[in-house]
Amino acid sequence: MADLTSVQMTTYRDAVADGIARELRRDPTVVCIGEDIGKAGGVFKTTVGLFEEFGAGRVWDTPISEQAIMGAAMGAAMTGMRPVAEIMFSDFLACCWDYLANEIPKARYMTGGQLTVPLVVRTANGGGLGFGAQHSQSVENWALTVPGLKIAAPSTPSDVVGLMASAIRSDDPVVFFEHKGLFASKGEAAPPGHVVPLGEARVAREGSDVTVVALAATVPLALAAAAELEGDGISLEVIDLRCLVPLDMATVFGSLSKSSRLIVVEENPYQGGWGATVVSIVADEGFEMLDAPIRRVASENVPLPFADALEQRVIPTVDKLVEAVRRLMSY
Amino acid sequence: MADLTSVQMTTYRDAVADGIARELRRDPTVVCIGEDIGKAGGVFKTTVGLFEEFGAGRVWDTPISEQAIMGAAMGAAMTGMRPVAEIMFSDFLACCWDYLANEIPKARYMTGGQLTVPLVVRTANGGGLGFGAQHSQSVENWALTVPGLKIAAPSTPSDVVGLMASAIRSDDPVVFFEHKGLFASKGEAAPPGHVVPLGEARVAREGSDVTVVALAATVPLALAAAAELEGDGISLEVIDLRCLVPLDMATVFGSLSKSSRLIVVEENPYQGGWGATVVSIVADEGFEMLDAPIRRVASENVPLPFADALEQRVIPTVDKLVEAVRRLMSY
Amino acid sequence: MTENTIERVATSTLLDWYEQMAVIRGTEKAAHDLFLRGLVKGTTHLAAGHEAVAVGTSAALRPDDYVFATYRGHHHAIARGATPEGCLAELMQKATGVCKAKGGSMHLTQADHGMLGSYAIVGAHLPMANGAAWSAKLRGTTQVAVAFFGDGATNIGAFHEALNLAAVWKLPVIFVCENNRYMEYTPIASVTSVPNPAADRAAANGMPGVLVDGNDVVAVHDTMSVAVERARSDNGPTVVEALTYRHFGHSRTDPATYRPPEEVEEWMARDPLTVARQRLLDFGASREVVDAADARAAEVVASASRAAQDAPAADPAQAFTDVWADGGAAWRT
Amino acid sequence: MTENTIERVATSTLLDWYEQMAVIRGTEKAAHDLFLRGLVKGTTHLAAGHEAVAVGTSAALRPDDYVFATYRGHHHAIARGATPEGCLAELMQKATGVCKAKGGSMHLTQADHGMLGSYAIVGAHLPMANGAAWSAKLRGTTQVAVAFFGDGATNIGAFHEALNLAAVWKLPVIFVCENNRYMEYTPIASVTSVPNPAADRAAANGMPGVLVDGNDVVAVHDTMSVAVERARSDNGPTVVEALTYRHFGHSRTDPATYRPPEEVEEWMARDPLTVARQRLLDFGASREVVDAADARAAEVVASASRAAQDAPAADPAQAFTDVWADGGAAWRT
Ligand SMILES: Cc1ncc(C[n+]2csc(CCOP(=O)(O)OP(=O)(O)O)c2C)c(N)n1
Ligand SMILES: Cc1ncc(C[n+]2csc(CCOP(=O)(O)OP(=O)(O)O)c2C)c(N)n1
Ligand SMILES: [Mg+2]
Ligand SMILES: [Mg+2]
Repeated sequence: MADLTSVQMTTYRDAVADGIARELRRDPTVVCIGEDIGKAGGVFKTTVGLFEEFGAGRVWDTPISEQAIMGAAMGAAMTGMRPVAEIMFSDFLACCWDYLANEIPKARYMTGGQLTVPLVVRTANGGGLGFGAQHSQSVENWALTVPGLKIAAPSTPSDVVGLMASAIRSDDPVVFFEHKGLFASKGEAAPPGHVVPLGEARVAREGSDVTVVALAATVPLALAAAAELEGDGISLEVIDLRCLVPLDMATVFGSLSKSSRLIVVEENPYQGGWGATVVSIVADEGFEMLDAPIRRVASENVPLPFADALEQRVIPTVDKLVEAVRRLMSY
Repeated sequence: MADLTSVQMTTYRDAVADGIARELRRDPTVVCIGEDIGKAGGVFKTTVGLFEEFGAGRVWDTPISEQAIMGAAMGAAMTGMRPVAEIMFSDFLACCWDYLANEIPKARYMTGGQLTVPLVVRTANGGGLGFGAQHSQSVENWALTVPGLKIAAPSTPSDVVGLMASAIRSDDPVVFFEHKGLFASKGEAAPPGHVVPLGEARVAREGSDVTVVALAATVPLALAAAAELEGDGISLEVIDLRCLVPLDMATVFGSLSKSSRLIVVEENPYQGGWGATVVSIVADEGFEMLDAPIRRVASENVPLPFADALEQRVIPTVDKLVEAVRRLMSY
Repeated sequence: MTENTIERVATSTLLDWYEQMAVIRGTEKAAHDLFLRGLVKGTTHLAAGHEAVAVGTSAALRPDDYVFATYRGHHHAIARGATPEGCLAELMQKATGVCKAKGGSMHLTQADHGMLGSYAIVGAHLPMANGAAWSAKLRGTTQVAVAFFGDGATNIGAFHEALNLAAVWKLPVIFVCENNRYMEYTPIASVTSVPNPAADRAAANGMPGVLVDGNDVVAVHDTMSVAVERARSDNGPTVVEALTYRHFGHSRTDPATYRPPEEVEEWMARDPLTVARQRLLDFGASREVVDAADARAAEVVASASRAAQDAPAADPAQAFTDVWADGGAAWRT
Repeated sequence: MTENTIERVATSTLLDWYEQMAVIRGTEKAAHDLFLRGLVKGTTHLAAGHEAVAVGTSAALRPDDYVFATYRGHHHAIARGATPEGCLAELMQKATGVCKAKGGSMHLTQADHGMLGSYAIVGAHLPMANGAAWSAKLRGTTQVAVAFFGDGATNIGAFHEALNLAAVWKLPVIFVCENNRYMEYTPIASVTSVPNPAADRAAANGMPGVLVDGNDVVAVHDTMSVAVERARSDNGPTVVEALTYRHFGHSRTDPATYRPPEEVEEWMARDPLTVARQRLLDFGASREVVDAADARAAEVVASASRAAQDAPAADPAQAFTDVWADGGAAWRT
């Protein structure tokens, strides 16, 4: 067991500001842009302290103009800066989707490599908080439909810092999904200089019976299910993908070679969710490894309802995953 | 063989205008809106004749304001009209994505059923014509990520008419993908009163060895592959899904029960493509039907390049599908 | 104009507006209290302070006109006929909520009164209001549509697209900006290129832009009446910018410490209820008559709050209804 | 101002501009011819008729300034230093194309000359130009950024968002509208709420809006010089609306029959090359000197066209390069 006295704990929320601050200190070309991110410290308090430490020249408050934000970030990125743009709720990516779908990911390719767009789009993603249909979606699958974007979605405070470092230092555009439901969660603080490379999954818990592939808020969910199922003698291996692009299938296949059973647990709706892409790779390349059907525990194919009791019916829960594992084990 | 003298042929392009015109005639609440759709007859000539027959009161030219177009359609749809809105290239859905992702599909649900939004969004989709990265995408998978949208993507002129009728008469919002690569293609004209229900796949060719699931431009592609493979004694069953939502998995499973082998051929990029959702359903519910891995022939995970020779490397082709079938048959 | 107005509005009419504003204020306070007691979930954006815009506008509209509001829309829902009980029930996740507890505070809707929804993506509903106005024109009714929005919404693209199309098509629509000087926590002046974010942009789209005291229900009514008349007689759209102030923070988690105390004080002194009450007294209404209106409003709110609290919780099975017009949620065979 | 100008511009300078315009015109004609011969694929949007905007603006810029163009951007690419050969090769899908034949006509780019791309989604690049200007400000250079766009782009939301942010942040950016009176086939006047789609919207975002004769290279140069100076000296953005006309249809498939013949005639008479040629003669330049410039331009274009035709076809393997900054396209392990 770790020596708890020496381990510093922090929240996922504070880790966001910490991760950005470390890069602002390292590299003068890093600059932040977004709505209410300055003096106000961000609507989710994920940029607290940045304005005070780095000033108005590095932390820029904007009007409610998501297209202007993304365009400014893109233009600055191609001319020597490393902008970190905040889109407050990930649902609002829809208001500047052209930049994520058509401009940022294609600029390098369609100019034959002339342009480089090293920027990060940070956004608060996900449900479970009763914010309703337009403020609760998990939209990492939107980004997955677009070749040319890297996609990070950390589940722990130290991964927030480590992946933020990689994202900001990356010469490729990265969409960085911070899960609203995790902001208050705690974990070990990242040590100085902590960097987590993009595209390396993490085995969050070792196990042998079923491989559970998870991301962001479904990682703690899967760990809770694993703890519950331990009592039944069912051993889950929980993989935290951490990134969707690059996608670390090697780690998934490594696990599957032990377990032969796969469940993907994701907050995206089943239709068009990222889990489907993972499943389709396994159903092709991993077909012979499988002892059982592949299952997905995803959100239901309906908008996110406001009332908690309804929302719990729609998004993945520990109970739903436990039930899915039990059914799969009895296959 | 059909009596060719009595069969009237038409183009996919003309079928679009025909399909809309039939509904404009039937129902005075149907109204068209879009850029250059009036006197000019549309950039793809898919609204030719409508302005002349129905006048400026039914066919409305707009500024280049995709958000204003979608908002106007939505507001009109909730107040008694049945708007048919054109977004010229499907790539431009990114410029009004908020309406497709957050507004139109959720209005009914989040008001507890108070609002109804009976509108159609028509758009020219797909590649293969050398239009480059921002005018060639297949983005039906974007729509698939959003619960609350119905999705049609016809492959023949008569399906264009039949699905258009259903889409316009539907009380639910429908995104209607017209494939640019098919506009010049010919097929039987739709008989009077022709209606194809949303959510019913069509067996475009019967076969027994491999089930090929296709959509829009990949349907003729699959049929061409089937013709080529016939010589090798390989029999493909080609399913034209026609819609992604509602998704007719019954027809897919029906075919799979004969073939036990599945290939999905789609123009979406592999990452986040609609084929992944189909595969994930089969890898779960159809696991025991499978004799071989499930394969996807999809677009490569890169932006669409301009040069034909490069574009052919990126999008699905007959050769790629033939090769995939051969590999699967030798599994 | 204010002079004229004072003579034109009957005391009984103003008393009625006052009472409506008091009901809205009471409902907002109830929502706040219920939130503090843990009974209101999710987020809320209270409109206390904005009542005159809602009531003054509604008074200038016909029952069959359309309005579209934002996530800060309780006042518009109630002014257009949603009951305080239905609204509070929605906030408390009750089956009797106006949206069956599927929408929540940000999406209050009362479609059968022409209140066609509250939208939580800034700016998105302005083009929708165009659509409703276009539809009215197509159907040959003389209905008008109103879009309410904040000062912050004037910097988003949809605002510009909406104004241009409305002007080109001469739509019977009125764009009503509730300028409360702040987006969430950022002063609008710090991120906007013109002093009056809405009114100063009207000319760029060939329509009149009018400033109005948004805390004076009579001024709002009169200004809106002109704009409504213009729209209804097919003379096109108008931008109305109503200067107002919110009494609470942006949302339930915001103590609004970024606002200078003098500014808050100044605006609190111009509370729309205070302004209307004073005017009633000036008109010669007795204190008792006004107090009685307050009492009636308080009773309406109290009984609404009780009824909402007593109502049954939302049925989880409702998660799977209302996706499609057939009532269901089926997406595949 | 025109009077002054005529005295200020040296004949040799104007001759140089004339020759640049002639090269652009020749390249556009070559593109058209090569298309008719089936050698240019995909779509093209020729800028013949718009040359004065490109050349006049470039003449007012420093080599390290930034420009962003639309799908109708051949003229800007060439004016900023892309070679006719590189452009024609791109259109002909050759390996030597400026974008390795991965972009095509709509995406010509010459980043090493500050020509940071041609964008085919209307309006999207205006906010990007802000970004380049913001970056220049952050890095403390005195570079400016220019966004060129059509009249049609002024009705899209990104236009409004870009202008507002540019004004608020006082960015060194200039928004140059090439108003050629039409979107694709629809007259801009029929879908726009103000007569001058760009200039009339400048005031709504607190910046000057200037109209200029876009077929007069000298007028463009002078107007742009003022705007550039304003931007470079940290006095903020300007909207410049250049009135011009396209000689071909919207794109290669458009015969442009929707334009009244008198209108076409009138504008053809005001061809920017004709205007510049006349001015050169007025300045006292000899016909021979001007003809020699034409001949040089023709030779540049002819040899560019030959070289582009002779160049090797694009390598299909290039489909899998340049997605990521490492040069590759790997998305998974
Ligand atoms: C497109 C979009 N961007 C950002 C937000 C987050 N947001 C919600 S309310 C708000 C401030 C809006 O200010 P204003 O328009 O002045 O309205 P007010 O809240 O003051 O009534 C912001 C930024 C949003 N909902 N939608
Ligand atoms: C967002 C968007 N909507 C529509 C189009 C299709 N489109 C391409 S060019 C064009 C007309 C643009 O007109 P204008 O801005 O005046 O430029 P011009 O072509 O006249 O130079 C349109 C509608 C597009 N590319 N992007
Ligand atoms: Mg405000
Ligand atoms: Mg134009």
